[in-house]
This record gives sequence, C-alpha cells and structure tokens, in this order.
Amino acid sequence: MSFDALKIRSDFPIFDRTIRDGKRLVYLDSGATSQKPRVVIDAEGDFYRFHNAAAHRGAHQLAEEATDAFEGAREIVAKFLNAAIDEVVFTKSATESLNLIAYAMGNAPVGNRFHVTKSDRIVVTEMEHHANLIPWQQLADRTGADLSWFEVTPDGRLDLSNLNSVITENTKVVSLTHQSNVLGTINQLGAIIARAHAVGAVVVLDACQSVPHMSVDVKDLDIDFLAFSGHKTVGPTGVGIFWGRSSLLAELPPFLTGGSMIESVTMTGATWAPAPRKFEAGVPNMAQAVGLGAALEYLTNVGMDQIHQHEITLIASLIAQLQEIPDLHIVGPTDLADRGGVVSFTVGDIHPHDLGQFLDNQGIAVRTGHHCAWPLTRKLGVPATTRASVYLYNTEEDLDVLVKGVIDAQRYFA
Amino acid sequence: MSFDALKIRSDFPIFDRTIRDGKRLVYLDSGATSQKPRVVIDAEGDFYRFHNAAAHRGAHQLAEEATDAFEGAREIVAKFLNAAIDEVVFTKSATESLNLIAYAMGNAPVGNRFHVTKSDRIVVTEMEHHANLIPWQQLADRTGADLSWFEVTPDGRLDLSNLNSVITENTKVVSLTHQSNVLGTINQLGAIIARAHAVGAVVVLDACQSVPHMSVDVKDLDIDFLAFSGHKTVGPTGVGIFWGRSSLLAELPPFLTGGSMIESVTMTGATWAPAPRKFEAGVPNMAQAVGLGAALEYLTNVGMDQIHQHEITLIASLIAQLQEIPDLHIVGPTDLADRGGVVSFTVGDIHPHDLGQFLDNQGIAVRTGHHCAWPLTRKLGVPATTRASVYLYNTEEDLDVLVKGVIDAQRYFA
Amino acid sequence: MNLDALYQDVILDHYKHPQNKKLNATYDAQVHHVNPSCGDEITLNLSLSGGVVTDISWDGVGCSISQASVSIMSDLLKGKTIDQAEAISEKFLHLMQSKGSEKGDEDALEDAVALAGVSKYPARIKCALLGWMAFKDASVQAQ
Amino acid sequence: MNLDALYQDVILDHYKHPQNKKLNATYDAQVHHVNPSCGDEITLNLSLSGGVVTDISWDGVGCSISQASVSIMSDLLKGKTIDQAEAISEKFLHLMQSKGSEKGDEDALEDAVALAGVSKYPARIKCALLGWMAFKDASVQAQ
Ligand SMILES: Cc1ncc(COP(=O)(O)O)c(C=O)c1O
Ligand SMILES: Cc1ncc(COP(=O)(O)O)c(C=O)c1O
Repeated sequence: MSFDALKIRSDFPIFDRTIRDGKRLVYLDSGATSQKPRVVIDAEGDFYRFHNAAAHRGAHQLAEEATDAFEGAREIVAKFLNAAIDEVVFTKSATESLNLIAYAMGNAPVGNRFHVTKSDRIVVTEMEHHANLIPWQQLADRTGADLSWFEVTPDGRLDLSNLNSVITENTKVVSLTHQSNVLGTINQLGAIIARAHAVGAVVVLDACQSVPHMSVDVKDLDIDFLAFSGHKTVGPTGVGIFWGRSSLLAELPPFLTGGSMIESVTMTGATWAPAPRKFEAGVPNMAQAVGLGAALEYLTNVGMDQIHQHEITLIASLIAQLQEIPDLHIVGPTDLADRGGVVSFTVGDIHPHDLGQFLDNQGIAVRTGHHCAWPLTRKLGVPATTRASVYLYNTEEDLDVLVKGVIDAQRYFA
Repeated sequence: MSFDALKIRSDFPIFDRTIRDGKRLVYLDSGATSQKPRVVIDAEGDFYRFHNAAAHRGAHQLAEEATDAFEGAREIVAKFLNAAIDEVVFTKSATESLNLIAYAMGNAPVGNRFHVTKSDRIVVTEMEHHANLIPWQQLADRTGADLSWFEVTPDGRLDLSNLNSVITENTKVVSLTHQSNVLGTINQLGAIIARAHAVGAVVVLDACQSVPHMSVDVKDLDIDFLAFSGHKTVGPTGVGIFWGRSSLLAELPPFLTGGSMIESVTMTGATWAPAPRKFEAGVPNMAQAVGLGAALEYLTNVGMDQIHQHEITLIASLIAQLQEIPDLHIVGPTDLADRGGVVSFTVGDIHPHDLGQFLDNQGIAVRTGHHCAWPLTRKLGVPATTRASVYLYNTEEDLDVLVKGVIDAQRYFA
Repeated sequence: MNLDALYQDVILDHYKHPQNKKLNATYDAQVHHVNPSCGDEITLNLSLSGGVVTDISWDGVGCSISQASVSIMSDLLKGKTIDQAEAISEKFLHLMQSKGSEKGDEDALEDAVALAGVSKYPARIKCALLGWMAFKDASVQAQ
Repeated sequence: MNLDALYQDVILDHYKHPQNKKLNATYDAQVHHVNPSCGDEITLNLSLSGGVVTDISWDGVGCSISQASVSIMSDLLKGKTIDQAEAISEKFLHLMQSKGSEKGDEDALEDAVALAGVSKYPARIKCALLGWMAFKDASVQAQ
C-alpha cells in the first residue's frame, strides 16, 4: 500500500473543523504537539468506560483489567523501542523523564555509580530544549559539578571537533537531543556514545523529536537512557516515557516517592520495589498510558519508515520552495542528510510573531519564538524564528498554502 | 431536588457493564479511584477532537483555544477550592504535588524561608499515606532534619495530647492528611494549624480523601498548601492539583524545570516565571486538566454538601450493619463524628485477600491490604484490612450486597 | 477575521517609525522586561520631575504589536503627571482585556485605541502590554 | 466464575493445617520475603546437604493462597535434590503464568496442581509464588 496522507488525515477528527471563519486547518505545528487519531481518543475513553480501577491495587476484576491494560501498554512501548518490558517507565512527559534522571542522580549516595560530586562533569549541547538543559544546570548547581556543552556550527550541526576535550575522563553523563526541535538536525550519535562509554559516562537521549518520526531502536543505538512525550507521538497529553537499561535502572535511586513504588515502609524509612515500579509512585496515568499504547500501534500500522520517508519528501520540497523566496533565511541545515521534518526560518524584517499571526489568519498553524531553546536562538543571532513542522497527516498541498502565505505576508508587511 | 444516587449512577458508563459472569458491579473502591461520568470522558475527548494544540506556545487559533480550555480549567479548580487562580498548579497526581513541595523545599537556598537544615523539624502523622510520608522521610534524609509524627490512638484518632512537644519551635513544615484513607477519620485541623503557624511552620494538607467528598475551602481552613488527585474526584487519571498561598508560592523554588516555566535562559542559568507557571514545566496535561474541570463542575452541580451527607448516611448504615456481624472488627472510629465514607475491617481469621476475592466473585469491588499506609496498619496490629469506600453513585442496596457477601464469606471459609 | 482590524495603519506606522526608540543617557529608572514565551525584550529609561513624566526612551526587539505599543505609549505618557499616566495605563489594560468588545476611550488613549483589535488575540495581549508593564515598573522604581 | 476452582479443598486444608510452619533453629540460609502490595510476609529456613534439600521450615502471615502454597511447596521439595527442586519450581512458575489454560503436571507438582486456578487471577499469582521465590532465593544463598 502506498502512503496516503489524505486517508491518514481522515483518522484525525480535528481536521473536520475549520479555522478563522471557515478556512481549512493547515497544521504545521506537530513539533509542538501532534494531533490525535480516533483510535487514541477512544482508547482513553474506553478505559474509563469499561476498565477503570486502580492498577496493581485491588483484588477485584476491574483492578485486574486496569492492570492488564496498563501493563499491556508498557509491552507495546517496549516493543516499539526494542526494549525489555521492565525497562519502560511511565512518566507524565519527557520533561518529567529528564528531571527524573537528573534528580535521581542527585539522590545517588556515595558509592553509587550515579553519585555526582564537584569533580564530575555533565555534558549537554547548545541545541538542547530547555527540558534537557535546565534540569542539568540545576543538578550541576546542587552538586558543584561542571556543566559543559558541544557548540553548534553556523550551518546548524553539532561541532564535535573537540569531542575529547568536552567529554572528559571525569564526565558522568552526556545528555543530548536526537533531533533538534528548532534546526531539524538529526544528531549522529556514534562518536559521542563511544567516547562517553569509554570514559564511563552514561548517555541520555532526548528523543522527543525522533521517536514520533522514525524508528528508534534503543539496543541498536547503544544509549543508556531515553525520554519522549506521548503528546508528540499522536498519543494523549499527560504521559511520557523514561527508558533505561535494566542494569542501570537497578542502580538508579528513585525520584518521586509514595505508593506502589515501595517494598516495605516504616515511619523512619522505606525500601524500593524493583524497576519499573520504583519509578512510578502513585496511581499512574493509566488511561493516558493506554492511549499511548494505541498511538504507537497506530504508528506501527502505518509504518515508521514510511512516515519518516513521507516527512523527508515533504521537507525537501518545502526547503526548495522556501529557498526561492527572497529575504527568507533558513535557520539550520539545508542539505537533507540527517535532517528531520522541522524547518525554522526568518523572513526579512517581519517579526515571526507577525508572520505567525498572518499565517494563522489563513488557517495555517506554525510556531514562532525561541521554541524553548533560547540559548540556541541567541547563538544563531536571531531574536526568534518561525517554525513549520510536518507529520504523517501533512500533504504537499499544506506546503503550498504555507509558501503562498509567506509570500502574501511579505506583501502585507512591506 | 432530592439526592438520587441511582440517577447519578446512570451518568457513569461503567455501571452498564457486569462483573464475573453477569453480576452487577458493586463498586466500593472509590477511595482508591473513582469512576468517571460521561461529561468528563467527553471533555477529554472533545479537547483532542476540537482544540488540541500546545497551550501557551503558539500564535495560532488552536493554541489560543487550548490555552483558554486549560486556563478555564484552572479557574474552575480555583473556584472549587475558594482559591486565587494563580495559586492553582496542575501536576500529574497528589503524589507529584507532595513530592513537589518536599523537593522544592529541598531546593530552597539559605535565606529562603523554605530552606531546611539539620536543626529543623518536619512533622507528619502515623496515619499518612506513603505519598505523604516517604517524600518527607527523603527530605529529612537529604537535609539531616528531624522527622517527627503524631501517633494514632486505639480508636483511630490523632493523639494531640503532646501537640506542643511534637510541633516544636524549630518545626518548618507540618504535613498531614485531611481524612485517613484507611480509618475514615477526618482530622480536626484547628489546633494543629494554630500551633504550626505560631512556630512559623507551614501546613500542607493531603486532601486526597476530602476534596472529592466534602466542600473544602482553603481560606477557611487557613492552611498553606494542599494536594489532591483528579482520578479520585470523578476526574481523569494523570492530573493532580497542588495549591499554595500566593505569597508562599512566590518564594518557593521550582521543582521540575524545563519549557514554559522560565523567564530567561542562558547556557549557564535560568530565571523563573511567576507562579503557577514556575511549577508547570513542559507541555501540560491539558486534556486531563480540562477533564478535571468538567469533573469539578459535575460535582458542584450535584452539590458537595449533598454528596457528603449521602456518604455519611451510607456509612452510618454500613457501620451499624457490620457491627452486627460476629467476629467482624472495624478498624477506625465507629462513632460518626468527623468521619468520612471509608470503613476498614477485619473478619475473624479470614485474610482480607481471600475475603476480597470472595466478594469480587459476587461483583463487589473492595480494596484489601495495607492501603499504602503500612506504618498505620502495623500500628493497628493487623497485617492487612478490607476497605469499603462509598461515593455519590453508591446506594443502600450496594451495602446490602456487601454485608450479605461478608456473611457468605464467613460460611465459605469456615 | 479581518487582519486589518489588528494591523491598523497607525500600528504599522509606529512599527516602521518607532518614537523615542533611542535610550536617553540620563534617567531616574531603567528597567529591562522580556516576554518569555516569544523572546521579545525591551529596555526602558524613565525620567520624572515634580510628579510629571519628563522623558521616556527605550530600545528593544519585538513584533509590530509590541514595538508599536511601546512607541505609542512613550508618545502618549510623556508630559503627563504620574497620576494621569497611571489612569491611562489602567484604561489601556482594561481595553486589552476586553476580548474585542470595546473600542477604547479615544480622548484618553489617542493612538493607542488602534491596538483595540489585539484584545481578540489572547496570545498577543502580552505583546501589547510589554512596554506598558515596563513603564509601570519603572515609575514605581523612580518615585 | 466458580470460586471453588480457586479455593480447592487441598488449599483450604493446607491453609488451616500448614505443614512445616515452625522455624527450625538450624539452617543453611534464612530469607525474609514480603509481598509489598498486600503486606504478606514469610520467613523461610532452608537446610541442604550433599545437594539435597534436607529441611524447609517457615513462618509468616498471608492469605490462604500464599500460606497453602508455601505449605505445599515445603512438603513437596523436602528430600528432593536441588536440581529436582529447581525443575519443579520452574514447572510451578510456568503453571502460574498459564492464565488458566493448563492443569499442571500432577506427577511432578503433586498437591501444587490444586493451585492451577490461581493462574486465572493475576493479582493472586504473587501470593502463590511468595514461598517459592523465597525458596529460590534461599537455595542460591545456601549453595
Ligand atoms: C490520603 C491519600 N494520599 C495520597 C494519595 C496518593 O494519590 P495518588 O496515588 O493519586 O497520587 C492517596 C491515594 O492513593 C490517598 O488516599
Ligand atoms: C527536543 C525536545 N525536548 C523536550 C521537549 C519537552 O517535551 P514536553 O514538553 O512534552 O515534556 C520537547 C517539546 O516540547 C522537545 O521538542
């Protein structure tokens, strides 16, 4: 079967509505959050309608069914990432997942391999989303560790020329994004992971912009931890994934504490259940986990490689068309190697906020601003950019509307 | 209009299904999680169907609508608690809310009123849920502060006879449950709050078992922080509330860091947005917040006082009937003053797990075990209990089925 | 929706030819405000004398709405007493919160009524208010 | 569902008259296991000699399933070689995971096949396994 974006779009109820007095919705903001297919909305609703109870906490039939549904979702996520089931932790978001690992490392006692001191180093990159930067700044602050980073080249790639002096012998953790949410750059991980592992550091991958868009195999990549958000993966809001190598999760201390993550509790102390339970305190986001399971099954049925190919085709076309527009400047790589479905740009003196407003008036949803990557925006020397991001439900026609919109905006603000 | 539990039940789709080969669902486990009315399921679904976009992050119409829906939900929660809008923080659960305050205090620098040192004291009670115990144990561990607690009397009330020696001059925070999820006891807060405030401590209320069941007014109570979970409030899973006094939220450091909670970010540091944004890192659980809004409106329409009255009537009847059963022992107060809709009990030598299984076979859902309050269960000298908890959709008939079930179980296991 | 109701000529004029956009070297208060969601920034210098706003000068980057709004504000409030300036600011804030239901008091707000259309676009209200909030902050500091 | 398939007479008998439920003072390994979700606890003492399980004794609190299961296990595995005991444990684990689809190998499992019905109740499988996991742990420690 060939890839039919229009047919796919009909699975997503939101495209039945219109924008600003009857205009067709041209949704080019999936980098911020994706739309949801009917099967995902129904999976969440059906959990409440038929199986709702506290998972792992009751000896009654509903609790059994809720547990099955929740654990079934974990199995789907594990399969999607090529991970072991017990390596998959449900969080509320990628942001929580990244805070989890940073705080849990901060909780590690002397002697634990994750214990961080002022003689350790934490490495990130200049293209990180705030969610993969500030938690590490905070950990560095709390422990006195040194925070270092890879810089970004003018064409929007990681500068790895100083690989060995950035990832030093005392580096404890290297945390970086798989794909930049601003530049579209897909980072090549091989050399970084090799060096990190050589010095005994663990590698955390912010896969928010990759897991939804291409097949990601945690074993193949040889990473140690990974985070992504359900809402960018055609899944529900309120659910994210933290994945970690089984042997490492066994040693990592917990983050959130409370019910269901314990082995035994007295007034003065507690011991922990094994992973993944150790990292899932409280009644979990069951309906959202189940919705995420449905989302990943939906994506698998469409085919992750097909989705990635579709996006690459669209983005090649979009870059080519944008390059024709005078005064338009693409921020990020324009060559298509190792590049995903995100394009950021500036248009002459038109402020992105004004451009975004103009496009919105045509029914086109893009994102404007610093995209939660303010240090990168500063480095690129622009106050803000306009970003178009594509997904499985976008078509060439969407791009045509966008390109026409940009040209019309130039006329309007001239 | 008189309170009609049967009519209310018809708003909850799950009651259309049956349990264990055709038996009517007798759901007496709302203390663990509540069932959801159609309006809540639809509110979550409609958010995805019509308004889904990243709140606070786009200049397009969908983002505006998503922001309106999310902020509208905040307004509903504020009104429900009689709080100011900016005092309401969306979390994933009460567990996260309680970890938030404990971790945020741990993050407070010298000079900040929340800064905790080894000369400070943290006070909890012996009847806390693990979610309101372990985070404080951990904070005490990290800071060297002393953890003390109020004991529980044999009849299941807080022993306040040593109020002044438990809440000492150096006490920084007193965190306790409003209603015990095991005993049903509603704690009288006046003396505790007065003493806590007199020594300059803040009071954190775990309102998981009170907010869903009676009207709770944060101003009236004169507390400082409050936590509850959406899923126990006929709301969605994956959403909780952290409420704090405006002046205190301004001083409390953030917990989770990342996107949308910042004022400005560089590679080396960040500054924070004002509350509530400071405490809401990442794309929020928008659909769940909207669902919680719908849930609180639903409860308000039914009437919180009516719901409370209904539960009290049921629980009085249930206690009276249980007391007739030989060998049945109620764990917790049997007088009805300051008592909510939860009853725990043991039945002779029948292990709660076996009793629960027997009841499940009749379609009756109860909870068995230590109910995430293991220290309390130990103190009460029982390995586990069986707990029945009622809510707005329960009827006298449900209780009759339960009582008959217990008697039949006695015969079965005799 | 008619975009022209948002982008009135007055706004685009002020955007292209901003007034008082050059920081005066002397001032009683200097403030720096940012709009964290879009990255817009403004520095504003304020001079007061005998309860009167004697000078407002500023510099910054931002969208047409934020730039035009601060330009209009700086023209409008210069020469006013602090009390008058506060009253005008209140009226402007009220207009911004009106969700498109008000036209604004032209006697008091003058060119600033051109920003009335912003109130229909919740995400843009912060843009229009950036300069005004900076002024408010500066006037507190300067007094 | 027929509850009698879960609560077979063999189980209720073992529950009411548990075998080997009195800790022997001498042992090669002692372990303490808990079921965190329900609070069941067991202490198990194991003695080995020349690769043979010479004694299993235990004490604990728990539901009929967990108590009966450890009682049956202690009877069954005593006198077996470590290898035989492991093979039997494997078979029992497999039976528990069978979701009601298997009856169990009566030659190997003897009374323990009475627990087959547990496999239909996911929340109870941990109860049935508590004693067996304790044995497994103890046998590793004792060797
Ligand atoms: C009194 C009390 N506190 C805290 C919690 C924790 O709530 P949650 O698991 O929804 O985070 C619960 C419920 O499990 C509770 O009953
Ligand atoms: C690269 C990247 N990392 C992290 C995040 C944070 O994800 P969330 O806000 O869903 O927690 C995002 C999206 O906002 C992102 O694009």
